[in-house]
Amino acid sequence: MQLELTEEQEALRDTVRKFIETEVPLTTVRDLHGEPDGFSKDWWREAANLGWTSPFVPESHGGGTLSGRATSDAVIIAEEMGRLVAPGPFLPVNVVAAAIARFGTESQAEAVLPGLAAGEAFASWAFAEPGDRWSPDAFETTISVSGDKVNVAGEKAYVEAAGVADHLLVTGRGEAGLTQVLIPARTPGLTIVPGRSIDMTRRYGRVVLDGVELPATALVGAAGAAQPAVEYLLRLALTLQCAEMVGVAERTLQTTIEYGRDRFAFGRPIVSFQALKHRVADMALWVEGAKAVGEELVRAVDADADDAGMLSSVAKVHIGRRCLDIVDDCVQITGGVGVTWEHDIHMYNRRAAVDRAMFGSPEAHRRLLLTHIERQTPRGAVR
Amino acid sequence: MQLELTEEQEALRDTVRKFIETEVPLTTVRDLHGEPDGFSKDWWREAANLGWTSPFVPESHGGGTLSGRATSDAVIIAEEMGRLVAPGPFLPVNVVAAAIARFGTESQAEAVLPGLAAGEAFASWAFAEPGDRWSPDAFETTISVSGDKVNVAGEKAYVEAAGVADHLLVTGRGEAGLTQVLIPARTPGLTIVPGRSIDMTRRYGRVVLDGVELPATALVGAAGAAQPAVEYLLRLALTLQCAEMVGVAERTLQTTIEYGRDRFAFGRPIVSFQALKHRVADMALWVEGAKAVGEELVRAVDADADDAGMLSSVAKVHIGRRCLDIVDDCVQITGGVGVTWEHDIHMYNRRAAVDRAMFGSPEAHRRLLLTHIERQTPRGAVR
Amino acid sequence: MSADIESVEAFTERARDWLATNLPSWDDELLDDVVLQNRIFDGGFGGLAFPPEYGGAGLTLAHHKAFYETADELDRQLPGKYWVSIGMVAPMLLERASEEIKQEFLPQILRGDIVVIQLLSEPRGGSDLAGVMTRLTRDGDQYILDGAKMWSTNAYLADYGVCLARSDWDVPKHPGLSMIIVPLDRNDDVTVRRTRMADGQMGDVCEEFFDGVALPATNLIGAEGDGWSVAQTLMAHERNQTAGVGFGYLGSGNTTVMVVDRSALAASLAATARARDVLDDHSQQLADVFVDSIVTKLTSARIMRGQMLGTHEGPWGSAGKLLGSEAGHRAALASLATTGADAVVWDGDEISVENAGTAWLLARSSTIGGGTSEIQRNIISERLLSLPREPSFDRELPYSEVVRNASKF
Amino acid sequence: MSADIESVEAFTERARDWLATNLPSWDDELLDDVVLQNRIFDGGFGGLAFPPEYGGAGLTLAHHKAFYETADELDRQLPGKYWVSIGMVAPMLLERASEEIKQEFLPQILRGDIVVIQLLSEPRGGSDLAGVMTRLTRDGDQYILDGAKMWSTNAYLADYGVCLARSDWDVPKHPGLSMIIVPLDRNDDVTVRRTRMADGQMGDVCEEFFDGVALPATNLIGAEGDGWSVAQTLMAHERNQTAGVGFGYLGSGNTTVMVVDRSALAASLAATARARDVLDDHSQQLADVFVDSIVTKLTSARIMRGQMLGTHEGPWGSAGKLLGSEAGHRAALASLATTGADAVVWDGDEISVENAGTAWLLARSSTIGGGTSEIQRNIISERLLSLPREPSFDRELPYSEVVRNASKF
Repeated sequence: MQLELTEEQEALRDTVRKFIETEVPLTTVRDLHGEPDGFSKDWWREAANLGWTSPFVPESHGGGTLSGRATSDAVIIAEEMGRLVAPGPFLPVNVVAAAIARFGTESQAEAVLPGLAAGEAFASWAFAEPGDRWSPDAFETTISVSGDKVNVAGEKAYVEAAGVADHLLVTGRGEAGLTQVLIPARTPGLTIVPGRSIDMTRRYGRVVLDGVELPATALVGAAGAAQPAVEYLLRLALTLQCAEMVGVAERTLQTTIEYGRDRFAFGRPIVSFQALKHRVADMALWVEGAKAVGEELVRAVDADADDAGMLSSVAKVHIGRRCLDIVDDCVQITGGVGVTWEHDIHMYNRRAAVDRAMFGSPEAHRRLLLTHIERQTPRGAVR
Repeated sequence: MQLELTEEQEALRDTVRKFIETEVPLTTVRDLHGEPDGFSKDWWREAANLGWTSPFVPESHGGGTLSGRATSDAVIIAEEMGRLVAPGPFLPVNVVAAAIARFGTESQAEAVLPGLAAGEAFASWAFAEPGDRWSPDAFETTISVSGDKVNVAGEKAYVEAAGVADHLLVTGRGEAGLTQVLIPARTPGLTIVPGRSIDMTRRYGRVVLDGVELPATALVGAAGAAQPAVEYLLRLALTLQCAEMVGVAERTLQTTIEYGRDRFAFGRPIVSFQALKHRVADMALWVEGAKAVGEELVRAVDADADDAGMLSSVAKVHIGRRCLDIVDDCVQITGGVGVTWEHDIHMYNRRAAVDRAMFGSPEAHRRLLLTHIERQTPRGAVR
Repeated sequence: MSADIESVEAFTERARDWLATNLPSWDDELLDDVVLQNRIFDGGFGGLAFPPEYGGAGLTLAHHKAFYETADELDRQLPGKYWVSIGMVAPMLLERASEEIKQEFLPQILRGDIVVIQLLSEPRGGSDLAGVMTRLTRDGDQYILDGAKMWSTNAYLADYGVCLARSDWDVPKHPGLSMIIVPLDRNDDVTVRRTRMADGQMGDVCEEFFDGVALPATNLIGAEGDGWSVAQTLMAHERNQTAGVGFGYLGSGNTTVMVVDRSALAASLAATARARDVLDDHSQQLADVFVDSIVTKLTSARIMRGQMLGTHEGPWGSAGKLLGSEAGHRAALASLATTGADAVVWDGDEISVENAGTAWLLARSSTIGGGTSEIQRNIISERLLSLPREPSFDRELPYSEVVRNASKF
Repeated sequence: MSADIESVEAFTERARDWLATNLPSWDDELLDDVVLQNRIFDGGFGGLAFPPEYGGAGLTLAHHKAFYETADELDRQLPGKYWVSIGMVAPMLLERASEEIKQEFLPQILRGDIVVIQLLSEPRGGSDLAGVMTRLTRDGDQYILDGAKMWSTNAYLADYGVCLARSDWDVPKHPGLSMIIVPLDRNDDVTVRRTRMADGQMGDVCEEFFDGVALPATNLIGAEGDGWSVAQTLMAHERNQTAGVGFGYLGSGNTTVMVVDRSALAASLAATARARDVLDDHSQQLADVFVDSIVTKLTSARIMRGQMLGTHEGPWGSAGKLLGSEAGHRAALASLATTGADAVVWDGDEISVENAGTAWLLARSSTIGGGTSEIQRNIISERLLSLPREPSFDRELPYSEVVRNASKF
């Protein structure tokens, strides 16, 4: 996705690709469909050793970046995961790591980051709420501070890898505004309702918080001051998700083109038919566009640029829509076997559909963009 | 558009087609672009003699239907007008004729209908208001009855053929609700601001009503009781408009296919390229769908069926969208000359764009349909 | 047919009485398909338009239609598994098979004692039905069948298949094909596998592998080289079946319906979106689901009227198929989009298929199965609009050469 | 080039001084294009990368680029009418024309005293540029030109055109073409007509008719039969021009820009829709206008970076053209839809072109001109993705036979 990689980043990409191809190829992804967690913890420890959990963790806590740009490093892995719809809680662990490293206290960092970096512990962000609510304005979960205690009550949904998480970063509303708190998974009053998704390996859970009481040291950042952190984490999550979708889309298109070269109808390969060629050309441009907006988003997130929020929505609209469009049309091009279990493309369709929905649909992000659009200077008078 | 025509209706279709081809062929339409009214009154009198203004006028006043179904007769003419983007205030004259015949008093009918039927007089419906407002709920024009006087104030926009109209049927709000009144064009306080449109021959005007006072006999139907009349007239207008768009779309597609058979690139006719063939196939189905929903709407309007309102919106959404899509893709298929003045297709593009906008855009009608959709029984529970 | 057969009116009355007495209603306990079909046949209502010498009743298609219409009118249970066997294969055999085959097979098929399905498509085949690669090799007075078939509806419950195979590689594509009857219950050299679909569930379609299956030459339907012509007879009955006319009309649950009323779906999605306060983001798309549904339904009805009037002859069936299946696909996408995260995630450890996400995985089934949308667009543009045909690379040459050329295209 | 030419840095300083003194800024009164170009040439800055023997300055493309960049940096007026003549035709002549032609034409072109444009497309031609039907017939030591050309940018203000014509009908398509110089100011046998566009306004493009125009054989560019190769040289310079590189880069107002920032358009449409309380009906579409604009801009920038890095070589220019022009078309439709009746109706007796409806009439110009979207998709699929080429019906046979066959296709 990123045109300019450092030598170290290129090496990372190659290592990650090889590791996924060897350790969790598509046959393994099929097997993991039957496993409760959807991934193996031993394998995750190996992935962590290769740096999957490093980018957002400071060196002092067992992490480190290759390029000095944590997001730029991380999306390399995300994109490769998309290419082979790899398992593992990459997004939630890295988002929570980034949250703690950047907004947490030093003692939180010491307590949490080394375990995450080593692949020994797991974490997830309990962000959205039931009813497909991804906008913090609509959240009902409360985080109330009284003295040195924090009380949390509410319900969080679509929490990736909630079932294995040791730490949950919970976003809620406090008296003073948006507040975040880090809750150990085995805290009284916290119940995780396990869930599945249509993705082969990705598991989600609902987190019910009823009478959870924590020490004030559990707060991540000051009470009521979490708005910037939440915005940053949402952008980061969208960036990783979009990079994954770029991998999904590009790989699906490549595979389908190869498939179509090798299938013959009416005495010619099916990809030689102009109606397909024109659709494939459009899809190739959508992929290129996805990469272009994806890498610009990476730049903006790493630089905390003013346009990062806008770009994260633009990326989600374009990539969330086109990635699914591409997989969908590739199913059509593949023909009958494309709707069977035996062919791999349904695994890509599953990942694309899940990624489309999580952290807000393209439709929801178009709505967000309108606010931005209405702040622009209109061109000319409209009658 | 209608699969089953009576013999008399088939004869009408053939006569209308021949009359348009002879009297107002596309070369004439080009010439009329420069004329203030966009049509010739002498020609209109001939058209009226052929029955263009008859369907909604009772025989007693110089009109009459062929089939007993006035709308079914009228759409035959509208569709043929679309085929050659013919000029003339067909829609406004017939809509006002229908309004007076059905909702007016006998003395209004005597005063107005014979002139309209004979093609000697003109009328138009001053319905919408500035700012693209087509929903009566948003109207600000007031029609107040006090004693035997009626006062009208407000502004009406997009009034077709306002410049030649002898009578204007004005829709407004009275104390008791939606009210309609028939105003002679030369009434004090009524000003017509002439306007043009991108259509070659279709002229529109803005009607400013400032201190217009009329006798109570100008009311069409009782004050405050015009809701059913307005709904009927809107459905009728949409029906005529959709029939015209069917003619526009079908003719444009036919012409473009013929053009593409005759143009060669890379040693073959351009319509032999699969990418074009597939688009043409889709367009042919859109036309067929337009006819199917168009004729069902005709049936519903003639029968005053409960589903007529819903069908008029469905028709406007499908036909309003697809007619323009078809003309637009036909421009693309035609290539360079398709964007020149010399080629006829821009005249179809103009008519299609004007019809799309008038009486509510497809977007606005989708919004109207939502109300209908939400009254349906949902299927199953949605989580 | 002689002129003195029972009138349709009289027949309908007789059928009505019999149906009311002998077949349970759909509200009663459900009977096995075989029991139902045996009962219909034994009651004299099996194969109504087939000649008596093949187990039929010697009546006409009008009687056939009246029987199934009356059954639906009375809400009687009808078997569901015979639509290929009785609706498509049996009338093809009647037209094309040898006297021996007709005498042996038709009575058993019509009574529902055996099921015969069609073996046409192949795993690597795609849209080019005549590009069959399954080999049929003559060996004395028998043939040897080698290859694989796919998308064979109901093969998992069938006893036989009629199989399209290539018997001659040295002649062009179409004349190199033959049609032959194959038993499907042979364990050693025939394998029948139900196809698992993208949603993880088993489909009604199957894949079959033939490994040197020896078949008597008398199993041929028509002569060697007649295969494509016989296949076209089969496909004509398939189109009738889809359209609900002719032999293929077997009453409720036995037609492949592409045109679906989606107004209730639009309503339920609108209710969800309104409850979540996001209706404005989805309103245009949801209205289009509704509009699509109305327009598709009306277009389909118009085409049927036109077929009766003679204005819509020829391949208009492709139009209905294309419209209905593409509208279904758009509705599936609208469901996925509107339902958001709840379309793809649910509570519990179990795999669920009751969600818009899982439905999405199969949303392309109808735009692929029964002829892809691309094939329908070819048919519409070439046969309905008379646009030039695609350049042909496979009609003149020996098929072995076509295959060689294709890989070098 | 000798190594002792002026360094780009030194040149830039010299150009900066000269520009500041000799060319007015865009805020000053506007000078005629000819005056501007004469002044540039006479100042020693015309044809910077052309050899001195043809009126050039004998410097390099780096100097050329520096000059125009500096002019834009200083906001100096630059002429607008020479982008075909100086940006595309002149470098083609330098590469391909005879010594005589170069000596005669290049100094006049570079000084701006004459304008030479290209005559390639034809009225019935469409996307197949090499399918030229204009006839060039040898007659002793001259040629006779008969036919018509279309879409010739700036022909109405040009003195000459370089014209692609068919000089041999008995050989295949490409080798039957020749390129020749034609004077356009001849009243009797050459007609130049500016093309009136769908909006009723005159375009920059023209149509030309050639009725037995006698031309000296020395007007040929390259040999007879070299026409297609010469045309490709021209088109390479056209691509450079569009991309703003090489000889084609002539500073502000002289590149054909397809990638446009439409965020302000989206904002104005949103403001209209909000004022009318219909924003919810248009919000998704308007957001897409904005998204399209950002994605297209970023993709175009990425492709340019990739061209420099070597990752995006070859026909990636087609990608930018396709993306930008299709996004523009969608934006025009969104404008039409959002503005509603006010897009198509206005007050007054006069014809107005300042409305979304009139803009819509030209919305396809950019998806057709400069190679249709269909041609771009062919190029992308065949040359970028290496998908099989369309079957050829015009490459091997004599062109007269190709034309005959096409009409029987």
